[in-house]
Amino acid sequence: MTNDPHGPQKFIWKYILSTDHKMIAKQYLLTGLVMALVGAFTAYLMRWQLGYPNTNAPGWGLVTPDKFNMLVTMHGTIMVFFVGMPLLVAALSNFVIPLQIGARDMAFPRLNMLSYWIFVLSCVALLASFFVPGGAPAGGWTGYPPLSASEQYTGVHWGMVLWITALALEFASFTMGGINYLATFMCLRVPGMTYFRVPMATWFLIGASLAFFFSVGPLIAGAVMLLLDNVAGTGFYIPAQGGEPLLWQHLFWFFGHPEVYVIFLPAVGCVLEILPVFSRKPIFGYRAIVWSMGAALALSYIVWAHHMFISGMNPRLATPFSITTILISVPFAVIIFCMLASLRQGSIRLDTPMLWGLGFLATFLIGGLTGIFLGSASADIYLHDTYFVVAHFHYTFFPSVFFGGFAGIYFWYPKLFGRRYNETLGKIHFWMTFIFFNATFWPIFRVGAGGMLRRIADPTQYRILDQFKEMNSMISVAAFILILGQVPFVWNFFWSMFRGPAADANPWRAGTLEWLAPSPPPHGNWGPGLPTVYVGPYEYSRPDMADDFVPQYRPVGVLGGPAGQA
Amino acid sequence: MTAAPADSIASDRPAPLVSKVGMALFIGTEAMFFAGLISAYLVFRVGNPNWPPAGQPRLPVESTAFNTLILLLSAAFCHRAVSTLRAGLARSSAYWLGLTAVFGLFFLVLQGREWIRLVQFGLTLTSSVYGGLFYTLIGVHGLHVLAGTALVLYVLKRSVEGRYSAAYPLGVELARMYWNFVVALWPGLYFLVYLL
Amino acid sequence: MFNNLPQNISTYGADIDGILYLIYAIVGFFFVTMEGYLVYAVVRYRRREGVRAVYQTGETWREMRWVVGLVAVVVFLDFLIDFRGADTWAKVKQDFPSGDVEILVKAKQFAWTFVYPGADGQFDTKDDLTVPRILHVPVHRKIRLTLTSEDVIHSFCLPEVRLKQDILPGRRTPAWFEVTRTGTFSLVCAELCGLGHTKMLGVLEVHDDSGYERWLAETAKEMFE
Amino acid sequence: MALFTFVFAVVSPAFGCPLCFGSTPYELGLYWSVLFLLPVPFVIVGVLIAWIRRQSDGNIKEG
Repeated sequence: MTNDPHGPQKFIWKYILSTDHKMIAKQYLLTGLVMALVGAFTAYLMRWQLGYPNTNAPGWGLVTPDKFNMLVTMHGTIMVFFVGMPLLVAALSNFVIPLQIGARDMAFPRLNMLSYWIFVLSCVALLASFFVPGGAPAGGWTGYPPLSASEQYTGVHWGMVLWITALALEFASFTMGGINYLATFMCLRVPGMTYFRVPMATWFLIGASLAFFFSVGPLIAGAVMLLLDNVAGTGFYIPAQGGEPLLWQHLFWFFGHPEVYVIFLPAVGCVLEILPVFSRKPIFGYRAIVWSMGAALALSYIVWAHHMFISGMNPRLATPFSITTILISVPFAVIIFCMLASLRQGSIRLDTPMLWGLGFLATFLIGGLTGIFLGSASADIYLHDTYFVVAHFHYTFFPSVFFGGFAGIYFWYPKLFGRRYNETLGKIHFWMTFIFFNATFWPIFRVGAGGMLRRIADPTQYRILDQFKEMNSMISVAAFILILGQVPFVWNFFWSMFRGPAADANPWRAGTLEWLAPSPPPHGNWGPGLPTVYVGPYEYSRPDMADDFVPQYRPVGVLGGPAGQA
Repeated sequence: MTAAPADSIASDRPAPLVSKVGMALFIGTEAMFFAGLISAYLVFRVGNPNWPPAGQPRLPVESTAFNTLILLLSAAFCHRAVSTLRAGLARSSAYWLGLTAVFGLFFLVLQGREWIRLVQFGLTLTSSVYGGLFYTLIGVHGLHVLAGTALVLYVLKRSVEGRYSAAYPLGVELARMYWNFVVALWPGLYFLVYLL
Repeated sequence: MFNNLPQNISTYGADIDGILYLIYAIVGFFFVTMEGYLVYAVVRYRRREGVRAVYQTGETWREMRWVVGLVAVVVFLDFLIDFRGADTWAKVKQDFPSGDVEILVKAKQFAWTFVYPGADGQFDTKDDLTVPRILHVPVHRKIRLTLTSEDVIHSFCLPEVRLKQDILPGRRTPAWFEVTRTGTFSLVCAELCGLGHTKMLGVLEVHDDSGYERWLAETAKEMFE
Repeated sequence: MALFTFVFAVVSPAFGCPLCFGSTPYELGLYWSVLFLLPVPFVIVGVLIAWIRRQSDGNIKEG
């Protein structure tokens, strides 16, 4: 390493070019939260236009149709790739994986630092597209060509080029990250940390990296061709030049469905980590959950055409893809049943992380169940491209990124910063978010079922949507309050970082390894010697022990029970 | 695998297994990237009964076959570089590495010459999807050969500086992994693009 | 959730709505029971002094049996949905009946144009009728559409008919429907197609048989005189 | 592994079939492309796992 990790460090080495996985996690966390503000602002503008069509949005002005298309595109891109991925994949993986498996740092610390700075570069490239001539890309976050392949259709050239560049840089960054997480996981586990003693959060973060890893290649290939179409004048996607527009959808969704799991699995991992701690019970069906995750991953690679049911691909492909898609409900049913079973006969404490975890369970369930509508090809004939789809994926992404993400942030906050957050503010934040998230997106299901199409800039143009005028305004108001509801978090986050009461090493009395390290963990995490693991991660309330939990690092002789035998 | 290095922070040399796993994972994503490109190629190749399209030149099958041979030879040299190093012959290892790089560069030069001729015959990036695919797919592979050659040259430099030994052949081994991947791709691409 | 679907005016609309209601019933059952159990568990098993959680790992088949049972139910319902859905899908998108009326739909950035073959029943002849924006069709007749696009991907969507089909440029995409009721209905573009996407609206005008013939004759007269 | 086998046993025939329906070369192109891309991730993951196992053979202690 270039700098002495244990001596006093200069500002630049400590905060900017740090190779410490915990500092990089914090960098990702902050960057993701800042991007979330940008994403929230775009949501505000869109909701204003939909709730109060053709009036000036305070703080911006009139949202014209061209601006609306740009906002639609940027909102999707930012929220999925620049908020969800850094918060859930990068920040959590960086922080949690080494600590939970007992490593001192990532396998490749300098690559890790490089990965973060490439990510920053890609954020800059994406945001820059707002300011170049022609404006931001306006082809939807899915960027379907030919609309996105040529300037003549949208009037956007540089914005599009920057969009592709930003995505390419981001994927390069996350590929480096993914190599790090997977290699760390495979090679740096402490003695005793067998595969079936690995805590859930780490398993699911690794699952997310796997999902990302083997799906991103085809999208990069597609992006290279899209970039060439835009800058070099090739015609891969332009039928007039012999191209094939479906090719992009094919490559994009090949990545697109695993990408959903890239964002969703870490959230499930956090919640699975939190449930046993706050119900003082072992997680129910550890192995079943791990295998289900594997099955879901495998299935995620063979369902992508469900995004293309009515895209004009041969209709005979629809039924097999419909079957595989709906089959995905099976592994997730197992996981959710196991989560519910973990609560049964527990001793539940509703601290803030637990609230977020349960909130995730309650809301994500809706997202998962409504997915069955869209997995069915024939229901999709009507529902495709309506607000029903919008509501569905917000019910999957929002619980994942924000409920799951906040659960993780509150849960590990003492470990991240060495201080306690304010419990009351945390609960206010939760209830504001939970109530107004549902108030925002539940009506959107109804609006979608009523026939409102996504990505339309002005619902007053449509006769069938006249009945939804008030409902659209109500949704907008709920969305604005939802955004305002994040203020307690921002305050809590920064105030507690400096002024919160000091946290001890294991405030939640949890059994996994990260709670052995001091809060916050020093560079190198463990002091002179590495810990050794003796038992599974969730040994709570064992009847043969007086204490209500057995940490993984406590040698207790031979313990019975399947988790102990692994 | 459970035997973690005692302290990865204090160690200046990356642990061999971790680095190889990292390289293997990287090659995995690269393979998916090429799978995506090949998938795109298949859409057009299978989708068009007339291939190459009318008015577009045929590809130089024979000279590229020769070039394939060159690339395969370079992979064999690369293997020699590792096996001699493992046998403790660091100098001869450097010699084989040099030969690998030279053959890699030779492959690139020959490819470039063919490209110039093809452009003269009217096959350009924008002349048809055929041209676009050809230059994208083969060009991307060419970039990988270039990167591989750069990696081999870098390892060669370090080898000459005496940084590798039978006990620590990691850098050369990593270079070989990557070079093997790049070379192994080529016959597949050659078959798909030139012969099929 | 589905009590404000637009009115259904097509022969296969009821099938699609049937699938929606079927899934709604299944999903609704799971929603109520699972959310109900979640709330119940959180209330029932709140932390109380002196009560210890039960140690249960769920690693044995005995403990897992109810999960396995529920999953079997899920698999059964999945395939129920798949098979019901496959029939409807085949009806709407795969098995095209021979049409009583053939219409060519041309989409381009931000307008719909409809071409009727005219008296000779052939396209690309002199008596083709080209009509902007309004799609006129007779009621109770099988309408066979050929969808084409000049520039980008559009999506031909008739919400009341429950028909939606993306249109790929450079390709002729088939679609069909049969309407059961006369009147004026919506025709929209469902795929983001650029600046004027929102205003890419058309009208579906359903006539009775005599009204349709009359309209055809009048339009032909206007066009060729 | 059992699951992979299951998935392929059940699903692959379903995918194989559309091939015989694809009438125009245009449609065939996309089919082959889809068909090609379907197994690739599994093959790569399989190869990687096999490779890592071989690299670290004696070192693996868990099953």
